[in-house]
Amino acid sequence: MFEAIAFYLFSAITIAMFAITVLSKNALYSMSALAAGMVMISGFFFLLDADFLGVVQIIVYTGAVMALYAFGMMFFDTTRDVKEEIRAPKLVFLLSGLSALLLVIALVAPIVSDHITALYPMTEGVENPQAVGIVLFTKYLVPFEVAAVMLLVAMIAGIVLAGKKMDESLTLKVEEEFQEKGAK
Amino acid sequence: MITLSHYLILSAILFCIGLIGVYRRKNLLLLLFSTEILLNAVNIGFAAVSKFYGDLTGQMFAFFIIAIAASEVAVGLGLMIVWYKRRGTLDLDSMQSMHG
Amino acid sequence: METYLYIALFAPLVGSLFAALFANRPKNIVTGIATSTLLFVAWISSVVLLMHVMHGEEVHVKLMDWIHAGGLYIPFGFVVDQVTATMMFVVTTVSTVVHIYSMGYMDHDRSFNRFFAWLSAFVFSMMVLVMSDNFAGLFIGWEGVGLCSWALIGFWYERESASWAANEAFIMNRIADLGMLIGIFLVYWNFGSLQYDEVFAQVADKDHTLLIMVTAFLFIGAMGKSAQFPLHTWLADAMEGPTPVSALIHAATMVTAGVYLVIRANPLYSAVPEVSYFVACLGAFVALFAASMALVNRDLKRIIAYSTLSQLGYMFVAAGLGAYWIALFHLMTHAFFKALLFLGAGNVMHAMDDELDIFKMGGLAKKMKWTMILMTLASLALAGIYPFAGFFSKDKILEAAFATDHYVLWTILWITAGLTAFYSFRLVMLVFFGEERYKIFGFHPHEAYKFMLWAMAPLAVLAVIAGFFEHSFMHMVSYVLPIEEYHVASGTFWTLVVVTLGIAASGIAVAVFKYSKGGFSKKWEETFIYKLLFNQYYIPKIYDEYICKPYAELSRIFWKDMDLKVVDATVDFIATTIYKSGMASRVVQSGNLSNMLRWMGVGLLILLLAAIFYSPVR
Amino acid sequence: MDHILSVLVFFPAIAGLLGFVVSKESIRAYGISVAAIEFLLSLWLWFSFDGNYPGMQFVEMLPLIPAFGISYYLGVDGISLFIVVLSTFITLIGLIALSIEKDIKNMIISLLFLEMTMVGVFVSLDAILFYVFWELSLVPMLYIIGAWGGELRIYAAIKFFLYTFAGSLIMLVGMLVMAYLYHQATGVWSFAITEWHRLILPMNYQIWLFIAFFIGLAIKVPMFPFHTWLPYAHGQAPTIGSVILAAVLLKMGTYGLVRLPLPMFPDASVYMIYPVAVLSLIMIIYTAMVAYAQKDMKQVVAYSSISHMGVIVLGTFAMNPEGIAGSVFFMLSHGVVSGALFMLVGVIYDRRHTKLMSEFGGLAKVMPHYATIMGIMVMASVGLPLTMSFVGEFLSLAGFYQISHTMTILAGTSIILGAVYMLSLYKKSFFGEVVHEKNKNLKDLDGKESMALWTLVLITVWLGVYPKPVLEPINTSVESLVSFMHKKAITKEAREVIKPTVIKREAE
Amino acid sequence: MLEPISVSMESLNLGTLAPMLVAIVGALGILVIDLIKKDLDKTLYVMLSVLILFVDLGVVLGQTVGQRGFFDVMLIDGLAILSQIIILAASMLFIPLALTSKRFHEYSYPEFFALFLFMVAGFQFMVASDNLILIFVGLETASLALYTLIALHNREKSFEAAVKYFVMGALAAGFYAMGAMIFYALTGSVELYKIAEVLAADNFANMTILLVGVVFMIASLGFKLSMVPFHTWTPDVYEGASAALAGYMSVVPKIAGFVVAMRVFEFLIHSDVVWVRDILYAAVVITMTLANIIALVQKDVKRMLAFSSISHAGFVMAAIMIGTTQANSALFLYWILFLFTNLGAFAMLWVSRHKASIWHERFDHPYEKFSGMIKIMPVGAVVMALFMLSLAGVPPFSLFWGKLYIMSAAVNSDYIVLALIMAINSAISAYYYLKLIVYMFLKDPAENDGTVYMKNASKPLQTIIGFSVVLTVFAVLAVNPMMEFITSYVQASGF
Repeated sequence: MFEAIAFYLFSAITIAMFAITVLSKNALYSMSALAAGMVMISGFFFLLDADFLGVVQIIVYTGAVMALYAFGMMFFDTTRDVKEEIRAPKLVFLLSGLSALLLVIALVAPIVSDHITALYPMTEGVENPQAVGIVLFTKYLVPFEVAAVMLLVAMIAGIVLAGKKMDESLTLKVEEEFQEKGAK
Repeated sequence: MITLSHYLILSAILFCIGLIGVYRRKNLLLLLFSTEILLNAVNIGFAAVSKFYGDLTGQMFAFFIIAIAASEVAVGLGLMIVWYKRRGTLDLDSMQSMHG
Repeated sequence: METYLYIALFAPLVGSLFAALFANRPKNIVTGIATSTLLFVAWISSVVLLMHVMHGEEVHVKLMDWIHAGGLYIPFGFVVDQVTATMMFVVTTVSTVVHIYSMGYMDHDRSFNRFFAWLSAFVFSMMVLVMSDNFAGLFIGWEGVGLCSWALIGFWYERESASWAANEAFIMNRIADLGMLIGIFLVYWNFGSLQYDEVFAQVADKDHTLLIMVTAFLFIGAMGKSAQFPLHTWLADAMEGPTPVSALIHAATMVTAGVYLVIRANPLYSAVPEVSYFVACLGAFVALFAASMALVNRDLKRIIAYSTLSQLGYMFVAAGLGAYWIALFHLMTHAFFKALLFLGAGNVMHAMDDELDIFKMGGLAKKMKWTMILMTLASLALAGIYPFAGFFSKDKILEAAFATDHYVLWTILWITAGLTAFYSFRLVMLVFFGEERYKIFGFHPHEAYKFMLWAMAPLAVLAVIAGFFEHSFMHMVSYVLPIEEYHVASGTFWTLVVVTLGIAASGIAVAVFKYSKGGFSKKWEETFIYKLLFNQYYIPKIYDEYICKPYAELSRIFWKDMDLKVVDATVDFIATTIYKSGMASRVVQSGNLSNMLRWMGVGLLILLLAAIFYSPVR
Repeated sequence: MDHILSVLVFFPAIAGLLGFVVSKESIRAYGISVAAIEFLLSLWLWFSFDGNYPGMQFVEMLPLIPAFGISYYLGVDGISLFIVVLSTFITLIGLIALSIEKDIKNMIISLLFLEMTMVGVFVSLDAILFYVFWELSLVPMLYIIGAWGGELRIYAAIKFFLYTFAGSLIMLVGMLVMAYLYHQATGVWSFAITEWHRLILPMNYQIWLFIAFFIGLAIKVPMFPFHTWLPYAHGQAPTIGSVILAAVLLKMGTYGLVRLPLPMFPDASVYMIYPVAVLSLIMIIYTAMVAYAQKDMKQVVAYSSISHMGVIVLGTFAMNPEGIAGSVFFMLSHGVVSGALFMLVGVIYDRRHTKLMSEFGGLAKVMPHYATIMGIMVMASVGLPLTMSFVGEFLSLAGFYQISHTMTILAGTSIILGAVYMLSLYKKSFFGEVVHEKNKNLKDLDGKESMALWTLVLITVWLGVYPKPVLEPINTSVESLVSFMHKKAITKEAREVIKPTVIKREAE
Repeated sequence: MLEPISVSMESLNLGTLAPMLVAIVGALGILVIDLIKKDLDKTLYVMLSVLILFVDLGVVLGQTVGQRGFFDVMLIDGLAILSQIIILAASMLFIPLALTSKRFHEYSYPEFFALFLFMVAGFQFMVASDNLILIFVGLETASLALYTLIALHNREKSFEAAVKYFVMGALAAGFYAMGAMIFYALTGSVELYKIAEVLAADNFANMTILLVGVVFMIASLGFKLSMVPFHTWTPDVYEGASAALAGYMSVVPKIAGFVVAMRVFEFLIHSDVVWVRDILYAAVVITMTLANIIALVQKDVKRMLAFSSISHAGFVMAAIMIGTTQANSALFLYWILFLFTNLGAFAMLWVSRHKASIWHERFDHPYEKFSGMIKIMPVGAVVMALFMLSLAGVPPFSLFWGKLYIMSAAVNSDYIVLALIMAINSAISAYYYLKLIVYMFLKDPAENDGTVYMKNASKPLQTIIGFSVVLTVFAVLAVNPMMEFITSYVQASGF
């Protein structure tokens, strides 16, 4: 019962928040709603016994990502209303509405299967973070490391792209000395 | 009783809200918000399946998706910054020099 | 004998090639002399061969292989039998005369050398035509004479009319040649060979329908060369060529090739009386038809040309009735007197600066006595007056028609005989006698070179005496041709002779009488009949209106409206459609990120729709 | 010499590569020498060829992609031998008569590459190798048309390339299907044409494959209604381009017909005789009429080419030795004659820079020598006996007469219609008075032109009078081909229609 | 409570990870070198990268087929090895294109080379696993690096390209995640072999949901493989990126995508899920055709090549749809041949790159630029023409053999209509390749200075071009050994 109430409540809030995020003209509302939605999602994670995920969600999303976005918003000066010329809005809703409808139609049917076996079962009595840790550092060690590389890549990318060196483009420079120096 | 389908449908609906944003938004930053929604929607699904099958893999996947989302934000912001420095706007309509 | 055969065959070729070497050079009398000499050599060889085969010998040689593919085997084989020898004799005789004559006639022509090259080439082709021992060889000569005829009709190519006439002749002949070609194919596929002897040997075993087709198609070929209706128009137009050419090609030799073909293929034709009868009927029709046109024509050479046509009709009647030897005989005599007639006409033209309208002449007898005599002789022979050559041969044809109970044919031919006599002497009268109209037009006629006249002499002699060789001739050709004895009661026979001679004489009489008095009144020219005849039954006009022009128009339509606007345009349309659809598809590539994302959405939606609603049987 | 075919194929290509080094001034001499050597090589091939052996000779086989059955497989028989000789010969003659000054080096190098592809097509016995050369021949030709052509040259060049390319791709699919079927039947991959010949297929396969091959080949021939690229290509190409296009490239199509679909699909070929014959007839009559309507001399010759190719196709589908041997021979004669005609038109174009008949008239007076050769070639084109064309045309038509009488009669109109347009061409440009002032002082043929042209005339007449040395090897191979087809045919109709020689020639 | 987990080193099979480790360590090394000493020349980094990739390649070649490692996350089968070889070879050939005579912004960053190596590692992970998670992470690593590399070219168009690519990539990532989630929901697994097992055991009971999952997979992989209508980024990104990188993009990410697509779709096709085959059939045809017809109307050679690469990708996708061993082998053969031809073509563009837009205000390589090239620079024109002919599929140049094999594979599986469509598309595509040849050979030059086409050339670049010319022309000799090699690997991995 509790689960149902929580589910519907969270669902309603999440949907509303995300709807605000995508529909609001005000960037600030948008971002706040997004952050709120993210928090709600972590609520789902707790509801689904994925405590670790819930924590990560809050820390990474609501903490790091949202901070980045906030910083971005200040940088881009989009705190005011954003002017967007939305062409053919009906098409947008048609596309996504229809997609949603079709997805719902498909997913309403329950999944029937007798052959699903949990590869990494949740063991009774083991805390979720502990279980996650075990799986993550055994089975998913490689992806985990690759994810680290990915984050490194993202970091380098962010630094390089946002760096000062990008302000002056060597690609566009057509100075004489360039060509002389570059000539064979 | 909340079944797996409930969660999956919720996930689908949230995903489609994200899609609305992706299709609709003209501001690059807000567009990135929408892509976050997409990934988050999927995460709910993973967590739910994980719970109903009693399998941790889904949570793993969700975890990695969060990592991916974070990385994307970093790169995306970097790109936005260079773009903004050059053009002073994040409007997609200002970005049509290549077409045809 | 083979040597003689090869000499007769190749001497003209050698002469032709020799002359051709100088073709583009200024006049060189040597070419004339050389070709004439070589032809004389060929003539001697022909005479020798004629003597040789006179008593039933035959010379058959194979020079080399020509075509061999699959079951088709064609050698260059030559046969000299009695028919061939006769033809060779006629051809070499007339051509030698014409060559010598031409040296004078073409004296002032820029392209003197070229003329002799072609003339000799023609003789060579004609020799191939008559000497070949198979249908394919015949066809070589057949086309060869066509080519030479084309070149010689269009000899004075600066003249539009000449080159037009040349093309007309060639194309008309080609139409007929197609028939001939088909005939040859039929022969090959059904007889398995193209050799005369092999083919004729099998005639008896073959299906009648097949034989009808073979003979019919072959006869189509003959109709073209011999200018039978409806392919006759070219012959009159061919008079654009130099007169010696008309004498040689369009009177004496080439046009008789059709007759030769029928004679040569007599085993085939005798086996199918239907076709033969048709041949005879057509011949009779053409005889009358052509003679009627000759009645009113004002053109010196055309009149003679129509008369040739008419005489060819006679020959076909004979051939069609199975009297092949008579046809051949008439072919021979006709060659002599008609060539003579043409050469005489050549003299007149020379004298009149190439004027051809006989109404602008008159009284030329005074200035050109010898020519007048020669032409009158020839006309008498043509008219069939005893004892000239024409009498014997023509009379034989009439007799054959009568004897085989073809009275209608006989009547037609009989009437034609009268007409022939009339127009011949109309011509003689208008040219040589009566008022000297040429003075009005400021001509200064003069007699031709002496040697030209001497050159004509042999023909004159032959035109007079050839008829007396009738029996020896018949005897000779009886080795190869069926000789039918016509049993006509002696009385009837003499009656026929008298009747025929009578109508000829009365034709002459009318002509002489009328034209010595200034001719018919102008009123005649207003009548429908006159106009019809004068315009050659409007046939050239019909051809022009209903064949040439539609053909040209259709060609233009095919090109402009079909090829360019339909076929090619379709191809281009496909190309431009693809290109344009490329242009149209560029909307996908608007460059706007929002749109690009939406396209992805569209893709997703379509796939989802497919996933849910399209479910093929697994 | 075991590898004479390889030498023949690659000699010009290597010479072409080396030609980049030769200086511009001497390149013409270089080109002519190379072509002459190549021609002599091909003559050597001819003389060492055994005319009485019907099968493939000088065979070379080298696996190229053994896993997929593709090999470097060369060989000649009587059918291909003379087309090879024709290719080398026409290239030589074309080079001798070449009058282009602009970018002469590129021209000669492209011609040498073109020669490689032409020889390559005719000696390939592997379908893929055949296809390689077939497609490759488009490239130098594209360049020749496009770089030295007339005003619409680029349009014409692209049209030529794309049209043929599209068609041959369909043929490629056919080849792949064929290879697959061969694989199914034998378990081995092979693209060897000789191997494919041995494969007996059910009727429906045969028909579809026949169509696939036929489309590719028909565009090259070019069959109506795929012919429209040709007038453009000819109209725009420089003289040498037209000469080679007409003389050799078109033959690839008809040669392909003899080599590929006929022995591979005898039943389908028989089944398709009538459709093909109808197309050929349209080609013969319709294009002859279109030719008559042309105002441009070269277009007349171009359309006449199409018309004659119709007869060749018809002869090919006669399904008897007479017709096929005739059509192979006609390919050669058409090569020589139409090549000469294009060269002749080129001569006048070089002098006046126009090809419109209305611009001429009375040329016989100013250029008698030229007019003479033109006359001979016109007559050869018309198919006068004792010229090469007659032998081919006669045999083709004679052969097809066995299939259909009516159609042969219709096809025979080509001798009439051919005369109509050719003579009217001759009359319009050569007869009459010299009207145009510019024409009064035209120079007659110069040395190299008359040398090239007289050679062609001599060949035309020589092979018209004595075709035996060429016709006999062709006949030997064709007879064996036809009896092979007869043996292979599965349907009764096909067995009836395909007629191997039964009437044996008399003993010599 | 939990049992202690003991894992033996052997069971981890660390060797499976070695190639990627080489690349990652190499990349880190480059970063370290940069930290130690600034302002080192790009030549050092280029050569270092080549060497690292060489070592990487050596390690890949040393692997044996059919291993799994790291709790079965890594999968080294034939496909993995083959595709890694292609990826590494292509990377080794493309990275020296940085050695231009002119200076371009991106090469002034040591990070460029580090990112490049990370990207390679990402692609390697993508192909060497059948775990959807690792595939995803690898894919993102590579993609994020690639976006950055594009942007580093540092001009407005490259930013625009990077942003477009990035945003669409983010959407595609969402699709991928959704697809993976549905697979997981259906089978409780994210490992493809396991998914296949479960689905087969269930006898495909939940077909509709499965198809929805497949839809998302098609959409995300379709984005990577630039299938219509997920292809819209391709031309813009190619145009915005430097020619060298564009060429690289046309080859490497695609082969990685193909391998993933093969792994994802092949078992479905083999289990006779007709839907997948039909949809792929349609997608292949539309992709080939649409890209071709749009390419017809392009004014810029690079953009044309972008569309052409879409079309080629469509062509090759057909192999996945056909799904036989021959088809899959043909795919790799095609892509190797395509690699060399495209390398040459893009290198030619790269060599002739000007900084100033002297030809066209927007395009670097409009067709007009090349008009009359044969007269100014005959060798260059001939070389470029060879590449164009090869792309058009004119025999005997390299791509013809690829086309031959794929079409043959289609024919052999009774897809004759498909083969015909391919043939017709090849014919259409010939037009736009020909257009360049027409400009180069048949038009008069606009510029008389021959060096204009070689402004950016340097010895290494010329060497690379020469190398690809040789391979393009004499491909026929290499086809058989290559085919045998490929087939053995493909067969060994059961595809």
